[in-house]
Amino acid sequence: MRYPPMPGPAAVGARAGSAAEDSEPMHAATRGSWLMVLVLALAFVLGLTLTAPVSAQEAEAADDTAAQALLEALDVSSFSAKGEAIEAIVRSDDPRARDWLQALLDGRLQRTDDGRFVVALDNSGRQWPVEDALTGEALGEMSRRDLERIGINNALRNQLRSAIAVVDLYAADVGLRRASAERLLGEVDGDLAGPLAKVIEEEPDARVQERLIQALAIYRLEQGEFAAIDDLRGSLHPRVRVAFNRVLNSDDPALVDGAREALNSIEQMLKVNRAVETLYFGLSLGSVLVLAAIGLAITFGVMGVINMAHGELIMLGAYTTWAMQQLLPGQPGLALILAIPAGFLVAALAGIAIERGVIQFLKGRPLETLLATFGISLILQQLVRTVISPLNRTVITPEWMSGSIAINDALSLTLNRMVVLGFALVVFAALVLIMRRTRLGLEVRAVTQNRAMARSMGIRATRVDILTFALGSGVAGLAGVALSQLTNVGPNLGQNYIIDSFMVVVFGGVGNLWGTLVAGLSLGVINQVLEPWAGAVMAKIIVLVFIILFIQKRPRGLFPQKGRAAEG
Amino acid sequence: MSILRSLASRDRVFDFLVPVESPVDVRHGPILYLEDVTVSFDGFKAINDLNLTIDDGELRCIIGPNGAGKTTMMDIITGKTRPDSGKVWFGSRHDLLAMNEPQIASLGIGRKFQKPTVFEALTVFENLELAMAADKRILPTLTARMNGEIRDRIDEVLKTIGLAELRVRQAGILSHGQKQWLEIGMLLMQRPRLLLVDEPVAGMTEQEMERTAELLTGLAGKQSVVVVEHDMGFVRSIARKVTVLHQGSVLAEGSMDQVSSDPRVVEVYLGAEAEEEV
Amino acid sequence: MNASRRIMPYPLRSTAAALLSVATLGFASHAVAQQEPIKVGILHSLSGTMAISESTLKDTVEMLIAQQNEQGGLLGRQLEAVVVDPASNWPLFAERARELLEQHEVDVVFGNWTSVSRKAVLPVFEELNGLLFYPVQYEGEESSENVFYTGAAPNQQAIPAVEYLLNEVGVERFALLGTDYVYPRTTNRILEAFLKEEHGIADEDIMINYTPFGHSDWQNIVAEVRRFGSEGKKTAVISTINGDANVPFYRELANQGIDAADIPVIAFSVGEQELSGIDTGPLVGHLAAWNYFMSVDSDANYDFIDAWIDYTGDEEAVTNDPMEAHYIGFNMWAEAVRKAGTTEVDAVKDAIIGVTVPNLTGGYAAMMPNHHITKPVLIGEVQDNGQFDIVWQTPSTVAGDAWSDYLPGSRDLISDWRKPMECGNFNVASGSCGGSTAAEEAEAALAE
Amino acid sequence: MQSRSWLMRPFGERSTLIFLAVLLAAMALVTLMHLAVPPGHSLHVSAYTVNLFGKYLSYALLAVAVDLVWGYLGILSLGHGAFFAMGGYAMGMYLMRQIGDRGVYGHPVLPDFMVFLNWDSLPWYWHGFDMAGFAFLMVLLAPGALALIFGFLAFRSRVTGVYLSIITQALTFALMLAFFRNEMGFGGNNGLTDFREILGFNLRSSETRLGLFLASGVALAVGYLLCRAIVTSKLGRVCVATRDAEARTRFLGYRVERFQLFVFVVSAMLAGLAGALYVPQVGIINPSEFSPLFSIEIVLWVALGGRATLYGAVIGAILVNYAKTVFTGVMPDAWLFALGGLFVLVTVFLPRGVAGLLSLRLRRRRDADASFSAKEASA
Repeated sequence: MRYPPMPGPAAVGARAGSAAEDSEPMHAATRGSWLMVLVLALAFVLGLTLTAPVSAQEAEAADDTAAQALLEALDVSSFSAKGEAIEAIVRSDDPRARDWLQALLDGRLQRTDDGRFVVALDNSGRQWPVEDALTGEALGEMSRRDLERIGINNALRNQLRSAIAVVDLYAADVGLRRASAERLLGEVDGDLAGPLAKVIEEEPDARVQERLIQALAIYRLEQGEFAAIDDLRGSLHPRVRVAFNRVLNSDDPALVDGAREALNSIEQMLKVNRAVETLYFGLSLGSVLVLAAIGLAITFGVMGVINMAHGELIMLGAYTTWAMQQLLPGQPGLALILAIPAGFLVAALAGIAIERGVIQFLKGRPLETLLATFGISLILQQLVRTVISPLNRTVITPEWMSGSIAINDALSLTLNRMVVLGFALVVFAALVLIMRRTRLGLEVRAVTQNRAMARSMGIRATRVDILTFALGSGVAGLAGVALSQLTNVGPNLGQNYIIDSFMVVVFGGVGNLWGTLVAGLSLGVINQVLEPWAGAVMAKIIVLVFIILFIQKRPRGLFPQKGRAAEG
Repeated sequence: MSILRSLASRDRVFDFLVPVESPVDVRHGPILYLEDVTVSFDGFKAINDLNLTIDDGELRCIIGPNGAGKTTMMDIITGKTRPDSGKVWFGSRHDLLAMNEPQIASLGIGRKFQKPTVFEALTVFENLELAMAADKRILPTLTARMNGEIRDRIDEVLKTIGLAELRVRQAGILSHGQKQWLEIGMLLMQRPRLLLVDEPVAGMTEQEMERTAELLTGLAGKQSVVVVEHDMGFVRSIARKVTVLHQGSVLAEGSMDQVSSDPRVVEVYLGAEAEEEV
Repeated sequence: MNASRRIMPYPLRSTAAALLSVATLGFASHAVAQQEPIKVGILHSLSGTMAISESTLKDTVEMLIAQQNEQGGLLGRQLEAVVVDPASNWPLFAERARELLEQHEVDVVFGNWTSVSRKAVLPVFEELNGLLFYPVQYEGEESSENVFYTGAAPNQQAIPAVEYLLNEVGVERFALLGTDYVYPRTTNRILEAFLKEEHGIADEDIMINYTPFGHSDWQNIVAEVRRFGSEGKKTAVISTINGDANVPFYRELANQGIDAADIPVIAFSVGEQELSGIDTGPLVGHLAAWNYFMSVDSDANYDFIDAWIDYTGDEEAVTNDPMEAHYIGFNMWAEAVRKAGTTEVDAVKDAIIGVTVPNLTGGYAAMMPNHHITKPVLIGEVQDNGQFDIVWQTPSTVAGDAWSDYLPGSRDLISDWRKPMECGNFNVASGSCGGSTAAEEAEAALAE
Repeated sequence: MQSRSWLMRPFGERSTLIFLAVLLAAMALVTLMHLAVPPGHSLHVSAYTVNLFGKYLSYALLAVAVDLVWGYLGILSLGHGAFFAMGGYAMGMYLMRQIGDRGVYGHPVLPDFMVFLNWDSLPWYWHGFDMAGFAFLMVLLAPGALALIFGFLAFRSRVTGVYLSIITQALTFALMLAFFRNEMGFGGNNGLTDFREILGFNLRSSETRLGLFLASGVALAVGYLLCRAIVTSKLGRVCVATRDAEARTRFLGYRVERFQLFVFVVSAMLAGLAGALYVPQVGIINPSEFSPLFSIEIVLWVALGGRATLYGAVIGAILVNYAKTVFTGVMPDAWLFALGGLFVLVTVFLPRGVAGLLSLRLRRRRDADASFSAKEASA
């Protein structure tokens, strides 16, 4: 623990003083000192990689007590001391250095009670598989209670990342080299510039090379070298922009003009990016709306049932995802995939229960169904609160859904939302197919057109009702599965979407799936376009008012059902 | 923006700005006049440049197979449906296409629906009271009082439609035939210049039919009556002039004998029945 | 439910009394007085949206009462919890408060979480002269004779946290994100003034943004923050985002690749309990400022945690800052009652000022004349196990300031409930009790 | 369907007379037991309880307003909470201005929240609310105006049934979001609170609270009579006609949309009045009164009590809120179950509500009325 129980002010004051020193290494200014050290170390590591086999054994034989000492130095409370310890590790020519740094960075470097250092291979759960930090031999599982983590703070994280980056410049794996090149952008200083030039020449991978050239160019630009501008022109990376901005107040007019001209072109490209980004945000918000509303478009649009419990069906889907992840600990991805059918099933069953239990008694009394289903929604909410918990549940985002895809240095699209967007479109397509191509779809349309007639043609209307409602509810469940990746999984999840869903359906035109799609996406985009200048709340209000007015103009929405049936 | 426009046309907001309805002008002939009216739903032409003229005081029967556009025609006349093209004039002064249902109704065009629609939650008496021609703006309606004269008119109609002793019953519990009658009664209360009657005798017994026939023929002369009916027997019993609609336009027009001898009519419509009757 | 008693709500009786006076006699018991237990009112939402946060506080107070009773109660009398449920409905809070004070005649009330609920009950406590201990960090700008604020005032959380960012992390740009209600509004205005006046931060280096409760679509705002932070100056986000909105917010941060090391987020309303509902993986390294963390290393804390886990019977049960506030508040009240030798409100109010009790961070908390208490300020970094690693703390405890020095409206105000001043908003400039603006702005107003 | 003036008509109905009798008796009884019976006695009604009843009565008035549009016009408004809240805010603004310089900052004009949000002067729409007359007028006009604009648009474009319900919900939701914004100048989430006095009476004295209770009772009586007068008039019958067969009513020459608008606005004003009585009794108004959930709950009161009877609405409002007080006291977790269950059971098994349980007697009475009017008719 950092601090013993709090004594009088004086003592703490002293400690606060040391706290001030803790922050030393995090100031970029002081990076140089240890980067220089790095470079020396690198030369060695490089040497190692040249004569791998031999030196490997040497490394094996390397004195573990020294290594132990290096790690011991990490096990102190003061962050500045840790910073120095990290430098020491870098300085040491120990080939295991990188692994240690990485483990430290991931918080997997642990200390056992008997003073040995181990690396936890997986630090989720209570029992962790560990291996010895020095010998690398597997030590089986250890209880997390017997291990003490070597804690770090943000400053050290930065230091570690840079350190690892420099090491990785010489890594065999191109992926690592790319990562390190990204990292070094804007981090290059005098000590690194020299060796970097050499590395660039030898670098086989074009992308890494380009990055490193830019990284170096930024440094050269800061040194007031005009040629550097050409190496940086067209790059959208924020650090490049920062570098140019810094140059703007240099005293070399030529340089300033060059920088300004370069900046202008960058700004131009950024504008475009900004627009694309907003559009993407809009579409992804829209896709959420569509997902939430599409089930309603079926139950409300096709069956004319006002299902106020729709939101809670969504909630059920989300909770199913959570339950799945509980069942399959450590495999959030798989759990998520399985949650898709499961969520559909759970919600669909709940839907059937609702239809059989309540709605069938309220045929032709839409307003009453509204009230009854609202009651159901209250019950479902409270049920979740009492049975599971009033607290939000943790739903983990699997690796392949977190992070984002970089289109260019300034524009990157978040993965989870992209997946949701795709998912929404797939669900939509599936529904359209069901309605257009399947027997069920045909019967559904028949029943909605003219119940009596459909009956007389031998369609079992009740069965169709059940199936339709189950379908709509199931889709709500799917929406829940998707939403669990974007927002809270809690008892109030449904409430936050029910009104929006109704808005989308009504706006799009009841009984028209395409209407729902267009309405959802367009509302999403409108909202996101408004948000930057109107603010989140106003944007929402404006959209609502817009819909209210729109309904006055076209009571039947964007794509109304035409014809005699719809008259009067 | 529609709201602005509607706000601009203030007469829709304030009653006192509504121009005083002038009486129907029938000096030059017809009371109802449809010209080249066309309306289509999703491409299907329900009415196909229909031309129709009803003279003042005339009793006209309109027949035609299902989907001939009879009901749609009524919808157009009463302002429920807007045609895609064509003219609809009431007398020579009022362009019906420029008006909404209440305005048209207050001009004196009454309509009886195919499916009898009465106010089931209200009593027979109240149904008639609401139908009665009166100042139908808000405040007059709110402060309206009952007086002898009104009662007499309602009683009179109650007698005519033979529901006098059911006056305090809720309309909802009336038999189908009684509802038909009540609806006709409501028409009478409106004192309309033109009655549009859609299948008045559906679900009526023989005697009820006869009385309906008497009633309608009795009305003719004072008021103009347009009857849409399937029941050929009934039509024969009342009809002077018959119009046959087919696929949204007039197929034939004339006396019952004329039209029933018209080969085209026989083919599209009467054919089947003629054989039955033989 | 050990010491606590779920009482039949009074209206049941009195309606009965009013409408069918016969049936009521059975209920008359409450009037009968013998050696009655000391009644401790608990006014926390047990249902509705706030139940998430407040129900644990109810349990905390019940636990403290149970412990007190094991030690023989107070003044030889047992303590008895009177629990009512305001159901997260603000008007209902006022109603319930009145019920507690008027019908159940409780001697003290522990309760409320949201500012609005506190504002709703304030008039009731002042009218009926009750005692309220309010355990949540709040926006300040208030000092009532009948309320004791055991949570942090802005100068006990926000200001030190920002100083940490400035001095320790070297932050030069600040994005102030908050949910649109009074606490974030006031806090951010204080911070804005503080940053500009004390540290000469320029306007363009401060970004302020408000979002509605439960806001779930953070794409635009996070993107804005990303741009705001990519201007070359070290940037930090100061988050007063409330409850449910946090999960999607942190998710979006992580997905848009904003890392604690690049743009740290320091939160004032995210504690252990909130984290228990979040996948903390992406949050590691982000900060929170509180006066207590479950990870605090002190015997008092360990005892408290053990007691709490025993009481709830849940191995995973977490403790948080407002719980500590109740712990302190309860002990202060008990101490004051002993000092005064009675539970009589006015006596306790006088006795409690200056009372000092141990807090859970190994130090001591003292009740100040302005009804606020002294607290240490801790900065913690989120760990992937949902706990906080304490990375910094104020050298000594900080006394709560009811009236911020950084708001024009309250600069000249002080609060001192000791005799002779006995004023919650004494204006040192005009030397009169009754608000900052009374004197000078009167003319201005009349001039309008 | 009598020949006397429409305003007098309700006094000819037995149900109305019974209702008034019960209401007045209850008011008198409570007053008596509050003042005459000494505290501590089992029959004493405390200020707290009086206050509670006052709240119920204002809710009852709100329910009557909703029943007027839902029961007789067939318009299921899910946004009546908005009108209620607007009336409440109008009253709240008046009460805020009454605080004067007794706020914590002692500013003679600006309410506290404006001072610490650094507003230098009063927003224009706050002017005039220091005058009781103007404020009380606003209590009616503000909701009335909103209803007029909204209703005008909705009815003339014939938005009906479910669509109308949904956009009324959107309306109140939008207003809730708007009032949460502090820029709006209505105190944001904290709303308006810390009221001191009304018309010079100290709001923190039990006498004033009794006064407010009685005022609510009177308002309920008057509101009930007004609604009764409307529904028993010919206009009332036009409303029922519209509810059951809108198209038919049009063909009879009635401008249906105007009748709908008229009744809708009247109802909104009553709701506003209810809100204005509610606020001083609970001592706070904040945007949560705009929440769609509250609006739907109101509808439940009416459904439970029985649609299209008016007195059913009153019964429903008092029953549900009383149950709420009890439940949230004894078993908080069960409350939402109970409420939700009520929604389902009432709509499925009790479509005509509590009033429907007395249906037999009801029908007899209706026939009685009818034959009565018939007698008149034939007379």
